[in-house]
Amino acid sequence: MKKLINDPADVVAEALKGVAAAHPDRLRVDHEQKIVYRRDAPRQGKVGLISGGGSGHEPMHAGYVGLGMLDAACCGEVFTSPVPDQMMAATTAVDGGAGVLHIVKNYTGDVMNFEMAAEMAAADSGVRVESVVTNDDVAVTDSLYTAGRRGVGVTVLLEKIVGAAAEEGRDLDAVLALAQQVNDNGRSMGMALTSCTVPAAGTPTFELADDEMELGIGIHGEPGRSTVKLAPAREIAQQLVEPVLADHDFTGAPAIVMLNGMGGTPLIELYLMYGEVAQILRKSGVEVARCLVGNYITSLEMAGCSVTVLRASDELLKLWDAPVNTTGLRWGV
Amino acid sequence: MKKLINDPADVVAEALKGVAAAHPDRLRVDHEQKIVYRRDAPRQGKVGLISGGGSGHEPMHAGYVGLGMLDAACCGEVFTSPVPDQMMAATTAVDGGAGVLHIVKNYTGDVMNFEMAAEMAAADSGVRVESVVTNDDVAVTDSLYTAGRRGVGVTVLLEKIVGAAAEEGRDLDAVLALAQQVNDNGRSMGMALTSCTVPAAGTPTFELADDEMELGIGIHGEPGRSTVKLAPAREIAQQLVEPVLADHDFTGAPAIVMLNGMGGTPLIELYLMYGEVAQILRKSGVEVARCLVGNYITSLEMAGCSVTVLRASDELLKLWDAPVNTTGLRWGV
Amino acid sequence: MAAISTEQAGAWLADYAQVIGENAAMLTDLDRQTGDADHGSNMDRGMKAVAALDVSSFDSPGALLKKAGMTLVSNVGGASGPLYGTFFLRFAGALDDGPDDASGLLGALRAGLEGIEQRGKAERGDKTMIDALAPAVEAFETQSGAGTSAALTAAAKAAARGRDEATDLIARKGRASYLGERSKGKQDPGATSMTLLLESAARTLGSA
Amino acid sequence: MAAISTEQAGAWLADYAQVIGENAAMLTDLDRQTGDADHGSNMDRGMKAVAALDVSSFDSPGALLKKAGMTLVSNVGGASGPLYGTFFLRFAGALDDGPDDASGLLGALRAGLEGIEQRGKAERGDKTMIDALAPAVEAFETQSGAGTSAALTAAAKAAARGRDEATDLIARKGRASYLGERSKGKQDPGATSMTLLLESAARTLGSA
Ligand SMILES: Nc1ncnc2c1ncn2[C@@H]1O[C@H](COP(=O)(O)OP(=O)(O)O)[C@@H](O)[C@H]1O
Ligand SMILES: Nc1ncnc2c1ncn2[C@@H]1O[C@H](COP(=O)(O)OP(=O)(O)O)[C@@H](O)[C@H]1O
Ligand SMILES: [Mg+2]
Ligand SMILES: [Mg+2]
Ligand SMILES: [Mg+2]
Ligand SMILES: [Mg+2]
Repeated sequence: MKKLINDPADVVAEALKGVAAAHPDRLRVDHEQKIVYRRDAPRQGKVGLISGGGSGHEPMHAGYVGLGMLDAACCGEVFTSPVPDQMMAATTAVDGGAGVLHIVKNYTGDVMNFEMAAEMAAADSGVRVESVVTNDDVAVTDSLYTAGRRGVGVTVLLEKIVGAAAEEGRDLDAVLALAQQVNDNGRSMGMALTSCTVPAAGTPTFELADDEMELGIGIHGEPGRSTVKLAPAREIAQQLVEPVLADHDFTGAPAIVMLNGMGGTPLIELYLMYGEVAQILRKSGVEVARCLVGNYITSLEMAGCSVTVLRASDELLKLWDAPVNTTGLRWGV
Repeated sequence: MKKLINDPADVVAEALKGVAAAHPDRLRVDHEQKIVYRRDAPRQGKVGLISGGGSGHEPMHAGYVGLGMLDAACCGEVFTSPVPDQMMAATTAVDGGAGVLHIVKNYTGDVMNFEMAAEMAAADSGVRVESVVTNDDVAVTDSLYTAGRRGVGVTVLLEKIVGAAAEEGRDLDAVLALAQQVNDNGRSMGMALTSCTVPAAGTPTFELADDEMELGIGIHGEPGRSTVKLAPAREIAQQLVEPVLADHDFTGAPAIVMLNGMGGTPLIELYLMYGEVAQILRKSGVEVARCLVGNYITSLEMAGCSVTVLRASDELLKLWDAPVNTTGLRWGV
Repeated sequence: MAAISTEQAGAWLADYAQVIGENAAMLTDLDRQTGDADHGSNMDRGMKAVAALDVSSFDSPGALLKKAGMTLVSNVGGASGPLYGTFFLRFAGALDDGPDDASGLLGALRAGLEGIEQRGKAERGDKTMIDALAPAVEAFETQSGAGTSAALTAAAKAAARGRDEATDLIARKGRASYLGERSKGKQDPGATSMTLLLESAARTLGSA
Repeated sequence: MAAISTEQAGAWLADYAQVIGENAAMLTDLDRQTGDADHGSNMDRGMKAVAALDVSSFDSPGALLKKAGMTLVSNVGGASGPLYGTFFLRFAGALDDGPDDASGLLGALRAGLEGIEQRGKAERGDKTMIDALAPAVEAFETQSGAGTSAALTAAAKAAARGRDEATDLIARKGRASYLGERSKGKQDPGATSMTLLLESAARTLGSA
């Protein structure tokens, strides 16, 4: 295992030291609880937005804390959901009197830990908490006999859009409804060329031959739906976009598209892939109104990518374009 | 070789298709010549800024084209400097009557190709061209018996700062002098945990054992000064920062620091490294006024990082903070 | 008086913490094959925190085990944190409220199982830790007439059997469920750590 | 009339393009060891473009070789683009202006060498393509009394010797210079492609 780390047990804590050192102007870090706060949280009257999850997906979520996006991110160990104490503390800290929305990715661990936190918050602090669970991963086709679709790329788009709505002063019900709308209208599919190595484990999570790739992965280095033959970018784009388009109607509305890298794939390849994806979308009658190309929701150093498509609307585009000032996404300010 | 590509010969051309598809609002791409232009170039009365180099260093340079930074980037093949025809065409296209500055990284190929372009531009078009050659890499200690120090991280900071000055309307002499000042006051040092694979070559450029790392690398996947034992992040930070601080006085002035990833190292490790670097700088009396942590000047999928420190001033910080709207750096707009 | 003493509960936790430490790499490796390679480090982080509790400061086994459950919830994260945490919280409540014989322990085990089922919404056959715990509770019940020691030994054996039988199943809950058919033939990490818990109980609570 | 015909110049370029195609992987592999793994693909891209020129449309060997030089400059990039480009540009100028015997070819070769030296600011012993070309020009001069064919054969042999002798040197120019001591013992890619160029000349320009 070759990583820029000290002790594998300290990776998250030490990375947060770096985050605090790099962004004192925008962020405040609770090192004890491993929570990254927007410097000026809580904002009176604004719905508080918190998210969190295992670490190793950077810039998500800590990179999305700031004006126009999250108020706090709870950082778990690598690929391990945070604990309810963190969500409790963050909930209390960011509540500005308008309640708090928990943005949860649909993984058993995340859902259970956030659930416990919401139960405890309701009992202890009296803060009104609502939750949205993202589940946009079309690779999971069977949701009856599985833990259900995973929350992946749409989480990023949702945090941006819902963040803008909260910043605008919308109330918790409106923010929750919007979050649901975004989740319902977004789909993703991912693939990996290589596995990744969890620092504490020390060896790659799965093995792939030189001529194989993994299709339908999540974001935890877990193996995907199937191991298939390595293919040219053009075919990979097809294999990612087709199941996305088959699962939801993206025509007749502007779309927001994200071509996301899994952490170890260089930008030149991501742009090449975006070119292929854009061409397929064009041919399929999907009108791309906004796009992101880069590493936004990753699996440590995994090589690979995912495609997310969100059926938007003029309102969603307006919220998308609203100012955002986080370390991972920034514009308009 | 596992990459998200089609034919290795088409990587740059196809990546540029993706760039064009992703950013039609901000960029214009000449696919024939492989030049990425700022959408609204040429700007009358503004000094034109062009840079370029081999591809594989993304977001550099195409990711730095836009308001407040470059007017054009000439994209060579992977790790191969662009050809004079490209710089000629870009020079003519971005000249707004105030002359053009070529920002060149000190590599034999880049220097010679840009030199030929400047000679041709002077002869053919009458556009006044000046050049700055960046050479901030302290890993190259001997400049008499080598091709001289390589241009690495400072190039990014220079493009931002000089871009702001050009945007402000400063004339070519002033912009050139500023570029020299930035180059003279910046130093970098890099390391690699893994090599990278040039698509057309198909195999990794160098080999490293599991317990080795390469110290003093450039940005072309070329082996560095020495192969040394793999070390914890804390020691690596020391090995990078010490030669930088030994080469220039960074005390008594605000510093701009970049902790740059080589392309294959995830953000969590880069932040961890930044934490270590920040601590050493603090102990050494260097006051960090601004910083960047992320992938800014890369070597394809190489794992590793580099540290760049620039001795700034209030004026440089003001230019640093000025609005920039590129796909790789954006703030204030 | 509960079915076990505070000291016994303390011995159980200490023993389990040690066993988890010894088996962390193995558990993580199982999780590497069907999950995300963290089950061993998750459990180890949690049980190390539990092992640091001062047993002498608790005045009932339930109080100690409740604190252990809360400690797991607060330190583990992932799926196993809420699940093992809930197990101990419910176990603790039932234990202090229950009779001081084997049936008290049975009630506690059953409460723990129900807690996991409610929290995780999984059932037997989904290829989770339940596939070790549920048969263990049944076996304990069947053998509880023969005394706590015999019942716990039977429970541990049943857990191991359940864990092994689950290996052939297709996972329907948790991260392994994303693998579908590919999860078949892989041993479930949670069923494995649960078996270790029952084996540890058999070693430490047997004289109850 | 120049020292060689336009057809001969065309044959030289065609032969070199083919040889480069055959040796591109080898050249890139050498560059992998001391540089950035692109010398073979650089030269191949350039010579493929050169091979596409219509020889019959040029009315002097110098015109053809000048266009070849410009084509290399416009298509290769890196260090080798300007260097080989300059070589052919200068070679072409001297050839058309020079006498029609071996001394005309010598003058062209020397002009090419000087062009590379000026453009790259390197000298013999820096472990570059110059270490193959400079001894080749010398050998050609020594043998030029024996006729073009013998002189070219001697030049090609001297180039190969120079290339091999340079292997033991420490690079002082180009990318390999960053390796310092570590460049010792590695064969220089540019000296290798330059040797191929002179061997190709011996094959195709010999009857001049
Ligand atoms: N819904 C569930 N109900 C019961 N047990 C579950 C459930 N989901 C997962 N598990 C158990 O949790 C184990 C994985 O735990 P762990 O690896 O620590 O968490 P995570 O999956 O979040 O990384 C699985 O092996 C399985 O036994
Ligand atoms: N300054 C120089 N003068 C002469 N030849 C040089 C010089 N620098 C490099 N070379 C030659 O160029 C070769 C490398 O060419 P190439 O790999 O195509 O370019 P790059 O180094 O830009 O990737 C070297 O092997 C060497 O022979
Ligand atoms: Mg996990
Ligand atoms: Mg090169
Ligand atoms: Mg796990
Ligand atoms: Mg090269």
